[in-house]
Formats: sequence, C-alpha cells, structure tokens
Amino acid sequence: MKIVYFAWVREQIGCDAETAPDGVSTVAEMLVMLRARGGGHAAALADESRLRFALDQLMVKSDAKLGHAQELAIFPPVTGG
Amino acid sequence: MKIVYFAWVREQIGCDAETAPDGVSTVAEMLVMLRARGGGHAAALADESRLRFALDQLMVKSDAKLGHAQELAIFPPVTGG
Amino acid sequence: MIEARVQTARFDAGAAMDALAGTGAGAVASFIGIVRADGDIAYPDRRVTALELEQYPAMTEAALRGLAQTATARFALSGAIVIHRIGRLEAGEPIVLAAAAAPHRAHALDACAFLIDRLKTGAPFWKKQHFADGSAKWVEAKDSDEARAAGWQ
Amino acid sequence: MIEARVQTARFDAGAAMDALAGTGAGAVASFIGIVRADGDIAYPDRRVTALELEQYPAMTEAALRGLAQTATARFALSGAIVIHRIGRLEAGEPIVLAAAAAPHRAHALDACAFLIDRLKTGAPFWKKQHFADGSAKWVEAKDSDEARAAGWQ
Repeated sequence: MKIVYFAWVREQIGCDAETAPDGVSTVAEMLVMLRARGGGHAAALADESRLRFALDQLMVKSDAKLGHAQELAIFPPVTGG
Repeated sequence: MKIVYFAWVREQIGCDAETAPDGVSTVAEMLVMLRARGGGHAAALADESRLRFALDQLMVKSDAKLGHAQELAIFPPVTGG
Repeated sequence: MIEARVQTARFDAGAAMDALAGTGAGAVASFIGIVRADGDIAYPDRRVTALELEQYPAMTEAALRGLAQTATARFALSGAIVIHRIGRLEAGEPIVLAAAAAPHRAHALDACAFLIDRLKTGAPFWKKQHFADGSAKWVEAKDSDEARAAGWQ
Repeated sequence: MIEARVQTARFDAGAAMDALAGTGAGAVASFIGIVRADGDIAYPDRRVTALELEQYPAMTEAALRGLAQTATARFALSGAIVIHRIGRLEAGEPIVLAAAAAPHRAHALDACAFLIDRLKTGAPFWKKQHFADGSAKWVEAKDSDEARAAGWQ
C-alpha cells in the first residue's frame, strides 16, 4: 500500500509519498507504526485530532480497516473553497 | 393630483393616467369616488384586497392620507423578479 | 458600490460578478431569474412563449436602489447589483440579476437571497404571460413570495 | 448537467451561468470565492499577497463531482457546476465557483450554499498563505465551517 501526505503533514515529514509497512490492520495502527520512525513522522503525526484520512480517495475515521486499499492519504483538515 | 394605473388595473380601466377629483382625503376615499364612475373603474377597483397603492412612489396602505402628494399609483400586487 | 438598473437589453452577469469581485470582497453571490416555458402552475397545459414585463417607471430604479442600499447596510456588503429587464422576454431569457459582495460567504449568500425575495414583493414590476395558444394572462402574486419576504423582518 | 473541474486558469463565471440558464431552469444561483488580502484573522497585521492551493489530485475531481451529484438529487437541480482553482493565486483572484440551476429560486439558492459549505469541509484542498513580509502559513480549518456543513444533514 502507498501512503500519500498533503499540506503541512507533507512538509513536516519531508515526503510526498512512501510505501506502507506490511501487517498493519487499521489507520490508527498505521499512525503508531509511522510515529515510531521519529523525526518528521513523529512530529507531523503526533496529534491525531489535527489529522484526516482517506482510503482509496474516500474519507475515513482512524478506526477504519485498511483491508485491500491501494492508497492511504494523511492530511490536515481541508481548507479549500 | 395625478392617478396612474398599471398591469390589469390599467387594462380594465382602459387608461394609463388621469387627473384625480379634488376634495378627497385618503386612498380609500379615492377608491370610493373612482368606483362611482362605473364601467372599467368599478370593475377594476371593486376588490381592495387585490390592489396595492403608492403615493409619490412610496408604497402605502389604503388608509394613507393623500396630503400634498403629486401622484397616486393603483396597481395589482407586484410580480417581478 | 451599488448599481441598480432597469433595461430592455440583456445583462452581462459575468461582468457584474467581475465588478463585485473587484470591491475587495472575499465572496460574491448572484441570482438570475429566467423566463420558464412552464411558467404558470395554474395552467400546466399551456406553454409560455414569452413574458411581457411592465414597470412603474418613476418608481422602479429608486425601489431597486433602495433595496440594494438596505441590503448593503444589513449585510455589510462591499457591493450590490440589481438589474431588472422590462418589455417582451422570450422563454429561456434572463429577467433579473441580483448579486452581492461581502467579506465572507454567509453574508454574500444571505444578501443575495434577501435582494431577490424583497424585489419580488417590493419592486413595481408586473408579468403578463403569453401562451403558445395565443392567450395571455397576468401572473398572480404568490402568498409564498410574501411569506419569504416577510421572513427577513 | 453536471460539471466539476480543477484547474490553474481563471474560470469564466458568465459562461457557467449561461450554460446553467440553458438547462430549462427558472433560477440560477452562483457563488464565487476570492483571495482576500486581509485573509487570516489570526494575523490581522499581515497582508496576504497570495494563496497557494494544494490538492489531492486523485481525489478532488471525484469529490467535486460527487458533491454536485448529491446537490442535484437533493435539490432537484437541472444543472450544477463546481470549479476549483489550484496553484498560486494573488489577492483579488477568484478561487472557486459553485453554481446551481433549478425550476424555482429557493432550491437554486439553497443548493448554491450547500455546494460551497460542503466543499469547504469535504473536498481535499489546502490553502497556504503567503504574507507581504515573506512569511507563509497554512490556513487553519474553522469550526464555523464544520458547523455550517453539518447543518445540511
């Protein structure tokens, strides 16, 4: 699975997209795994309340199961319009 | 004072504008005077609930005093927009 | 910026919105009313080919300008434009434009609705429908329009 | 008729409204959002010179199209258009157009407000403000936007 980042999440992590670790079942578990990398990952993903998620381009909550999704997106609350 | 008519009031009376009779103090009294002319006047002005009024281009109720107004307009409820 | 006009010609909605966008606003909302071929719900089987718009010339522009000024004060607008056409308008043609510019969207959207709701009950225009069968009939005012306009008190 | 687009170029609001007017509607309502120079209420003393609009490209057009489809079903629209710009936009430039066509004005006006309220909380765009002093800051999402969007449940 691919992970993509946007806005200040992307800037703090210093990366647009990366390959997800295997053996993770939910979005929340993925956050724990990614934070363990430290550095930008730990800083950007520290506060889940400031993050939003999409699985295969559909908005989900952090308890969503990853299932066979191809792409997980992690980003701040949207501010378009 | 000049009286002007619009829409179906104008059509039924068969007249765009005419000079008002003297010695009338309110819009309601003017209606009574005009109805007495019979014909189109009586038909068009029969039902006050279907009429609206403006004195010198400001909407008023039928109890409004004519005062020194220059122009009384009698017309149906507006339907623009 | 306030603009209030009565005219027979078509209006340029894009130019009006550009003008409002140039007032330093963050939001511009607009409404256009159009002649509908299935205009009169009382006569669903009669197609409307055209509307004839009559006005009270001495009163209309002042009424539209007053409306735009009221909206500007009430919603803190940076601009308001109201343009109403008169004369014969075929089905599909635009009749009226009401547009408002404000710092934020809630005021622009509310002002736009306010302008068109109040115009419908307060500006001296009357519509006569011309049907495909050659008949004609003045449009009746709707109670629902009175109710919407009264809702802004 | 549904149109949903993401683009860097300016959009033609007049052409969009003309297209919606041609759907047999009686009413067309539109909203345009514009880059404000006094953009961030958290920094009233810093003038905004430009916004940088970032998107999630794989998701945005589908999100805008889904929004237009939802509005069309909910308000019985004859047409809906949503256009959102991306890239660098200077103060005064239009960002977004949301427009709706319906038989009567209440549905067109409500649908237009629905489109922009839902877009602000549901479409994957992010704004970065560039200030006159050279600093830059991502715009924070507003609770009031969440509340407005939730009001359409």
